[in-house]
Amino acid sequence: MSGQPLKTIIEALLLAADRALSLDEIRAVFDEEERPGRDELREALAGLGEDCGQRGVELKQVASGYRLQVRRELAHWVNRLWEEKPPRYTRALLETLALIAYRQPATRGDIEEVRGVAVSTAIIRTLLDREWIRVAGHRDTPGRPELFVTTRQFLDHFNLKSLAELPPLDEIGESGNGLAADRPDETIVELFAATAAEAEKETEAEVESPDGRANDA
Amino acid sequence: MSGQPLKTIIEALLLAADRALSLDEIRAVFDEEERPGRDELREALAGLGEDCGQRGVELKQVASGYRLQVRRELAHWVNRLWEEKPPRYTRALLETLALIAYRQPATRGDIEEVRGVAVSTAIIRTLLDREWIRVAGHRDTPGRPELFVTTRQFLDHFNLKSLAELPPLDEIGESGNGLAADRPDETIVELFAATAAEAEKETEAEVESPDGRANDA
Amino acid sequence: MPGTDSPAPAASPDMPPGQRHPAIAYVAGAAVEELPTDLYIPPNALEVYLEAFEGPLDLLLYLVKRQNIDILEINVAEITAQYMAYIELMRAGQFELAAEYLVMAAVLAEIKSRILLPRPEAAEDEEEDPRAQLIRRLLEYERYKHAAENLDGLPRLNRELRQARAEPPEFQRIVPQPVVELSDLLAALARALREAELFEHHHVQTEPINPRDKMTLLLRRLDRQRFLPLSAMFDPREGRPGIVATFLAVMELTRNALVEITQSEVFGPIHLRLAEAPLAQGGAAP
Repeated sequence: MSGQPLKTIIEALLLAADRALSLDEIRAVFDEEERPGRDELREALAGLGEDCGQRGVELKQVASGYRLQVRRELAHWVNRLWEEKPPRYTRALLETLALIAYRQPATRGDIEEVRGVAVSTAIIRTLLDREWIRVAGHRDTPGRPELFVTTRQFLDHFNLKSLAELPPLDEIGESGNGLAADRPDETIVELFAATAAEAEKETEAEVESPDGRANDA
Repeated sequence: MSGQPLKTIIEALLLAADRALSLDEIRAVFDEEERPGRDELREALAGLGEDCGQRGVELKQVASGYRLQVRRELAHWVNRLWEEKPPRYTRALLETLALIAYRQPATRGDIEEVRGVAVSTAIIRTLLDREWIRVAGHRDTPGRPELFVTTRQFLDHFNLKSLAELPPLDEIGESGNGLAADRPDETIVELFAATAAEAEKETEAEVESPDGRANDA
Repeated sequence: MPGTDSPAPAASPDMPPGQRHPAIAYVAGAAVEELPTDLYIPPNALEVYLEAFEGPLDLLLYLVKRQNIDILEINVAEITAQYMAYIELMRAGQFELAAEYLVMAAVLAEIKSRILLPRPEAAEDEEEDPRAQLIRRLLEYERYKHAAENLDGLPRLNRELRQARAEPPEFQRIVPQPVVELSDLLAALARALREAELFEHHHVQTEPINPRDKMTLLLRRLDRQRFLPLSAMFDPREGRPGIVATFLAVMELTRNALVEITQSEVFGPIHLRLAEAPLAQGGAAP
């Protein structure tokens, strides 16, 4: 039954076990007449540890015994195995975002007027969290509603240099519909780009943008 | 983020994943700019397989991809880690499974015709529960009986890459009376492998798989 | 009889050597001097014994093998006799199990009778040897019996093989942000605008719509149809004020537990129906 190097058997045991194994647990798998002594076993374990040098795993002694574990340096790739699928945004969120992009600055009321339904707070929250929109000010009407504009992160995500690169409205949808075919009003856009740039500089100080790019469109 | 040999990363992935990984699943963990090509990956896998030579594990390609597994020569010691014996399957179950594997797609009637006894519902249930077989459709005969085929999980479990690796069927009769010894009809097998792959993708689409990646070997 | 001209097989190893009795039978030309001892099974052990067989073909195969004769040379008469002895014993015990065996016994008996009947020479060629079909089935069964054994012999996960695994590094949950394409955004906008347009185009001045009237109307419709999609309640000709009024009416009816709102799945259509036991509240009667 033997003929296998002790080191090889130990490696197999540790890789099959899915938990740390103590010296005694390892010894218990051997038939009595071939059971290695504890010192012999420790020696073989040391040898196995050395063999691991260039490999993806390392031998580690923990409280309950020995185990082979994936090197920490490889966590970057390994964790990707369990990366979750990106969630999908709802149709309502995309419509809200699109309306803000084309009609900015826009209040919730402006969006509701087009969509015919209330804009949920969750949608606005998500868009703010994603840093695709921000509050640029308040409209001077009763209730002083918040005015939303899109951000540079929004442009980056959609690979746009500026809002002027958004396709004109009349090219959207099969029904070249009655609404004025317009790009977002350029003057307003510029106005807001200016204040946006300022605001974003502030934001950057607080929240490091994920890719760290700080260039302006 | 790089600087780790590809082979080492792959080893870490296969050991952490606790299941077979397809080429595409392995590629998906790399950032786009450092993602290896399929050939490069295959080469690294071959290298990893060679490295295993003297070790307790071997690299094996099965139906759903590559996995590192403890060599069977070491089962004597490794199995001692578990109290309970590996499950044994009854002859009735194995004969039923063999008939489905070699004759697929097969109905209960097909199996009963060869075995001369009714196929117990419990056996079909067990095979479906283990995901070794699945219903691929219905035969267009009265009663529209279910057509059973084997799955990728079946191949994985039996250490096979494809149905073509099944042991060949006996020559019929020692006196070799005409019927050629054959593997399952390759065209049919391929046809079903294709639909199986599709069906499995569908399943993945419906039941969100935990890692969310559709895998192809 | 066809097939008898093949070479005689070796004598059964089960036969005790040295004992020479007058032959009690000839099997494929070889003298059988003693009944194979392994054929007698005590009746109370039979049930267990038969369960060791995977069916009538398996038993038949066993009997044929026990006689140690070529499967292609089955002496149907002999085998039938042995087979029937098993069935006889079994009948006492498990009838359900016996059914498939009885069918096989009937097949054997039929073959036997056809062999016994003299046949005209001419018919010989046309008619298949009555044993041929049985032999084919036995051979076919034997093939898959071996295939099952081969399958069982393959190294298997969690028997000879174990998935190798190592402790993964500390896990950090990564949830990527949704990716949105510009086209998704434009499609959404187009949709929103198209729907808005539907409202705008019918900007006809209408009588102010009263939610109270709407409530009565809704109840009447629901009373007639029991179950209606919410979308069916809206009348686009009434424009936004109408939709708002309808919506308010639905909310009011729900609040008063006169109407139930159901949605079978997320984003699925919303349906309305009359509440199971409408409370007698004023103004709600259709």
